[in-house]
Amino acid sequence: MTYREAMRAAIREALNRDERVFLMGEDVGRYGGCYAVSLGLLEEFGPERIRDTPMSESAFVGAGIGAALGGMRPIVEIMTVNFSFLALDQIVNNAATLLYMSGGQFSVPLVIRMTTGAGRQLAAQHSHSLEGWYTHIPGLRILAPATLEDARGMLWPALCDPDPVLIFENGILYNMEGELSDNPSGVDITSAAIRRAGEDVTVIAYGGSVRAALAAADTLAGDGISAEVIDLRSLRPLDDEAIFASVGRTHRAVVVDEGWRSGSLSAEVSARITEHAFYDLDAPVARVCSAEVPMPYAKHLEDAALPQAADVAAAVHVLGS
Amino acid sequence: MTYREAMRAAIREALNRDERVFLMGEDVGRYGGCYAVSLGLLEEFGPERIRDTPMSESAFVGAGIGAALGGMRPIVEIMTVNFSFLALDQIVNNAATLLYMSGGQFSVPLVIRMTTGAGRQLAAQHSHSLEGWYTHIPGLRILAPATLEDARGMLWPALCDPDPVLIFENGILYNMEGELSDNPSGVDITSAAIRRAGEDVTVIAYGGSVRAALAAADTLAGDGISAEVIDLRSLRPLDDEAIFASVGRTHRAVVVDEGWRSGSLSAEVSARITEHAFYDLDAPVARVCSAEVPMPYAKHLEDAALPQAADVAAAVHVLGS
Amino acid sequence: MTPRARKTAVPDRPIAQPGRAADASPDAPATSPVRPPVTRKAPKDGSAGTAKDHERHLLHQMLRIRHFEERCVELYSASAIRGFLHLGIGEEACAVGLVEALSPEDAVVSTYREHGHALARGISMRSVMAELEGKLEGTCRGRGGSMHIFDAATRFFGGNAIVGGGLPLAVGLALADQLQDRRRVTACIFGDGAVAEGEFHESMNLAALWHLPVLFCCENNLYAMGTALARAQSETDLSLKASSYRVPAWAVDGMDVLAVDAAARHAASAVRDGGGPHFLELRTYRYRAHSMYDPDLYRDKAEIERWRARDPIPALTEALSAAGALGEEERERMEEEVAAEIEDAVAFAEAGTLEDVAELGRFVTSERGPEGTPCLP
Amino acid sequence: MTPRARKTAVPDRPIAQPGRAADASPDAPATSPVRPPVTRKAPKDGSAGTAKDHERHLLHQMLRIRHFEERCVELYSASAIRGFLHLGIGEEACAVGLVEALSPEDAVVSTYREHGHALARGISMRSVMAELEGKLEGTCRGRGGSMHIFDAATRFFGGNAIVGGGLPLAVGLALADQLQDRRRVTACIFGDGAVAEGEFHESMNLAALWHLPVLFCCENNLYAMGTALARAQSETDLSLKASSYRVPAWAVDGMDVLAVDAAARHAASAVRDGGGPHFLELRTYRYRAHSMYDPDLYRDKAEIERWRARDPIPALTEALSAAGALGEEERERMEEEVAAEIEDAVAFAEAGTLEDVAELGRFVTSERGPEGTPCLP
Ligand SMILES: Cc1ncc(C[n+]2csc(CCOP(=O)(O)OP(=O)(O)O)c2C)c(N)n1
Ligand SMILES: Cc1ncc(C[n+]2csc(CCOP(=O)(O)OP(=O)(O)O)c2C)c(N)n1
Ligand SMILES: [Mg+2]
Ligand SMILES: [Mg+2]
Repeated sequence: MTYREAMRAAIREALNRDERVFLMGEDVGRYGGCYAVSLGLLEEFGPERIRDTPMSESAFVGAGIGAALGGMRPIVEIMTVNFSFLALDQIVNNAATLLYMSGGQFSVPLVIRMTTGAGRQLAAQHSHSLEGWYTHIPGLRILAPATLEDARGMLWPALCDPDPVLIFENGILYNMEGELSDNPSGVDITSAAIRRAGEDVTVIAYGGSVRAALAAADTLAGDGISAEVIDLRSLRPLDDEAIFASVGRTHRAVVVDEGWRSGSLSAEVSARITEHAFYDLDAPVARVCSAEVPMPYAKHLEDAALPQAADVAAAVHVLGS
Repeated sequence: MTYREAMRAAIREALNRDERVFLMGEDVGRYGGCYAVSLGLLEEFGPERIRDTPMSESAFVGAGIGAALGGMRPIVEIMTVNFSFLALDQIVNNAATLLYMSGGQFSVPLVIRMTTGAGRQLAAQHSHSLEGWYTHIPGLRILAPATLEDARGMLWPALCDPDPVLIFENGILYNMEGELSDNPSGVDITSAAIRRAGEDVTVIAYGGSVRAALAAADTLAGDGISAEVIDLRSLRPLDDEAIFASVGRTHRAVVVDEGWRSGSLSAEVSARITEHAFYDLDAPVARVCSAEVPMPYAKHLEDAALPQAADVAAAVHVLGS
Repeated sequence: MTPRARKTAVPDRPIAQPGRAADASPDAPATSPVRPPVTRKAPKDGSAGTAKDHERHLLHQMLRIRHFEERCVELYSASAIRGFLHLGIGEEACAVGLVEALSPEDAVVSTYREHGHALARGISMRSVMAELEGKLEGTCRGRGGSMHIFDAATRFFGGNAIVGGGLPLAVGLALADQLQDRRRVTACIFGDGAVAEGEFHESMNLAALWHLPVLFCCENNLYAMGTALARAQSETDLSLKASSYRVPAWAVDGMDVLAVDAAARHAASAVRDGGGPHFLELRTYRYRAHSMYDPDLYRDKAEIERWRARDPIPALTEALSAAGALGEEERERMEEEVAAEIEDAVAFAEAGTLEDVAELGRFVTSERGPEGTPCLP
Repeated sequence: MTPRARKTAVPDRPIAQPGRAADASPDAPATSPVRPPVTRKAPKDGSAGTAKDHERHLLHQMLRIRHFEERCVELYSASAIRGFLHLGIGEEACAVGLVEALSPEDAVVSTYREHGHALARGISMRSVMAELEGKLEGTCRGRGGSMHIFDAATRFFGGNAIVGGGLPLAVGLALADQLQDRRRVTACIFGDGAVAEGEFHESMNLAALWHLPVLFCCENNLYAMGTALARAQSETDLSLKASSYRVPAWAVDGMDVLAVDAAARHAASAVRDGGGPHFLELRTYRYRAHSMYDPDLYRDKAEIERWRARDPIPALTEALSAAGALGEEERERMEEEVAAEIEDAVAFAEAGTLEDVAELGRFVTSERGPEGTPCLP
């Protein structure tokens, strides 16, 4: 099974489980989803529940909010985070705000899924990693499934959340293969996970960069450095406890983030660790992020712009000295 | 003279100095600007150069980009940062990206001005401080004039910049009074400024929060603590040298930011200080930010949500212990 | 029942062509409004009473709104109300005519200029005034203020202060009704300025494409802040614009509450009966500045006066009097009732409490799932 | 010369009503296109030569584009081209007819499906191919790839991959021309899918309101990825939609290069002569999938075949042959010329270099102000 299929299974389960759930977005139906996530679901559930929209990001995201207010449980797909700019007013000013602004009267049980990340030579307008940006907004829950299990398990609890949840699927993960247990539905969506235990340094990653972190940990093991790899999973709220507990043991931390360095989620994680664990740290928290350039098309340039396993390992070595 | 008038004088100077400059935005002309910044300029320069637009943020910001590509030097006013969401696709995917994506062929000499900040009981949809968000975007220069001199002096060098510049004017500053020198045009837009020298702690602020930082420094002086106050002025790129130099002297830093704490500019400043000056620090970098809530209307709640001088002083006291 | 199947129910062309006779340009206030081809059904559904009872009720509602807002001006001067305050004085016929035509199960999505809609909708004047004064007893605990009135009991979904931002919400509310086979109308109110926003375009298309039960109501008061309609739109006939989405659209004299009432009833029942979205352009005028900050430099005093001459309140008062349906005594009693209600609301608001600062962080997220949230076992 | 003053020059209604006769629905390819009421001016301005020379030139251009793109498919299979690759095979008449009608001083703003526009505009095939292969010798140093071709020399402003995102740029370019009193046209190309975006609405209105010299060209190929026009638009007559902004608009048979050429010349000169924005709907079809990723599940093979039967290239070839204006030998020579140009371009691209990784950070910001940047003394 692939990550893509795990996501599809999660959508199918939700549609079967609650008739208020429907999927809406550009080309989710007849085309099968721009990354084929929803392939076949139109035939299974029909055009009312697998709903192709015109190219009107603001209107269909806003319609998702309205439908949630009206008692439905919409899953809105925005093809990629790059196009979510066009719906940002609806996400920030409405979805994230209505509950508070109405004094607790109107909650917005909406799930928005979108693809994020680079690595497929799609160049400057299709390669953003802006999930970190969204973590700035109170009222949103932000999830980043990095494993098949999370792709399969995060959607249902996200739908159970009475408030808006954004799920960021890193495009390079869709073809990732793996096994899933038979009874997979529902995972905890509030905590980080230790993907590899270690003692000398904590490498904190999420989404598409977990693989680079794990690869770096392998390399480092060869160098006699035992790296613990944390997958944040929930980007807002952050699971501070898990992060602090690990850093409390290892006394060193590197944050890996596919976002541009300045103002990225990695900055927040770094600042929090320093605030909380300053006197426990043996070295400053390091960050490995994307180069601050609009993503170039050429493969060698794109590779150079993205955080690679070797960059993570190198950052750990610098800390270790 | 007020900050508002200083800004107006800057616009007037630019219009007089270069015929390619024009001002465009909602109600900049007949209404006189939603915060009266451009009051009277329509009469002085006519409707071609003081150009009222329909309520179409995406189109008129995009038109500013196109006009810049076509040889003009537009100043686009977005009434407030809250509405800039609607133009974000144009700002990020076009203005910030065209030069890089075209391999250096097309620069975008555009200035976008917008009001930011809370404190005027405008509630959840009109009180964002999202300048920190914009600092995440490569290709943009982000300025935050906190003084009359900067309100007066930053516009012309911003127009001289061949690349897009965003100027964030905190709404509570418009009525601030002060004196200006006779020959004010042009200030340096790349450096931070020390607004008050001190020895024991560096308080880093910008825009609307500089006043709170200075007030806190006053209080702290009474407690025998000498605080240095840095006004960042340029939020992207950050003047790292000035920050590091100050923290190198004081060994303690507090960052004040009207943005929501998580993922704010303060996180980036904190992370950078830790990365650079970890072994110089006597205490973890502290942050004083807005509460992570959509801004409430009621005055007492809004005051509680915003970073106040007392909060800054309290944060310094915690560090000092 | 796919959207496509439903779509075939839409007539090929708008069922009524947009009115071109009405001229609501600044220089010539509408005098011969276009009315939809319906006979006026006066009594509110279910209520007994005569047509004149209903008209008196409309007058009463307009008076409540007018005097409430006049009182707001005083309270603003006294700093009891702060922030942005947008008044609909002059536009009461739109609010009353439209909202009175809706049923309780319908939804309203409005703008920051929504006091009138809120009051007409039946939200208590007390809680509206308390909201404006930032009190816990307000509709939104004082967190919203004038621009953000919300009320779940009456399905009043704001109070939206991003121009155009309410339209997609309304589309979504209507989609929920369609998907759940509920015969409800979502009335979506916005100004002429909003028509230039991309969200107008996207929402009109989506509603029409999916044949959703939205009643789009454009309060065309000829200005968006200081920008006259002709400086904002290449096509100033907004009903014509609406009909380019294949949405049936009319222009209505927004200074005549009976005209609005009739048009809104007709349109709302068409929407309710599965006729898809409809669009009403209510041609109106605001007598006061855009907000309390606005120096109102962009309009001619004479223009304002011409529109004042068509004030909907004296017009209906006189019509009722002339028809012998409103005696001087009754009129005075109505005024007194309104004055008393306002005084009571102000007293209520003044006596209201401030939310505890410790509650600042409440409702950023929900405290528990709303009734019926799907939940893991 | 205020926008208002200019506006009075616009006729009250579109100078031509949108064509309703043409039927470009998937089930019935257009056979009787609506043509604008102009006589065809064949030779390009300034050039000598006969009408037939011009037609042969158009054929040559279409062949260059067709075979270039066919070669791209091979290169994609061979992994020399990566990322998203969108081909305009079937749509060449639109690209050639439109772009050939422009003057060198005009500007073009296009989409991610822009190879044809770029080649027709005169950007060398070598630099386009090098761009697609990510080489430094490409139009954008290999940073843009297929979706982002830019060329300052020919005023080719992308290569924009956010649907609808190019429209405001085009409006701004035209505004710059208006403000600087330059008689230039900005041609803005986009697809039928873009019409649903808010930016379409805002840009059409702004261009019309300010009477800007934009030529809006909608390549209506009936699908936006897998979404058929009728599932995206409540009003599928896109020219009618355009005319609701008071922009003169026509539908044109986009499978007939001569029809496109004539319509584009007519519209471009109207724009150039101060007629304000114009809109052309070019009714066309893409033979291949949306991109190399698209399994093309949403269309009927028979539909594709019906459109292939109207392929613009054989159509013009046959017409020229029948008129005795294209001998078999000449046709072969043309094919050979095209093949040689493509081989040369591929060889150029393959021999191209990769930008030094050390240059990754160049051009995030400008290295120096462009000529004439206002600068402090
Ligand atoms: C997206 C957005 N842009 C700008 C504003 C500022 N603004 C508030 S009201 C207004 C004018 C709206 O005019 P209209 O839609 O005609 O409504 P009216 O105020 O006349 O009732 C403007 C520009 C806003 N609130 N939202
Ligand atoms: C704003 C935005 N939303 C979605 C996409 C993804 N996307 C790329 S092309 C396309 C279809 C566009 O269709 P159309 O405008 O008809 O142009 P065509 O591809 O048919 O030439 C979509 C949905 C995008 N690039 N930008
Ligand atoms: Mg208005
Ligand atoms: Mg298309």
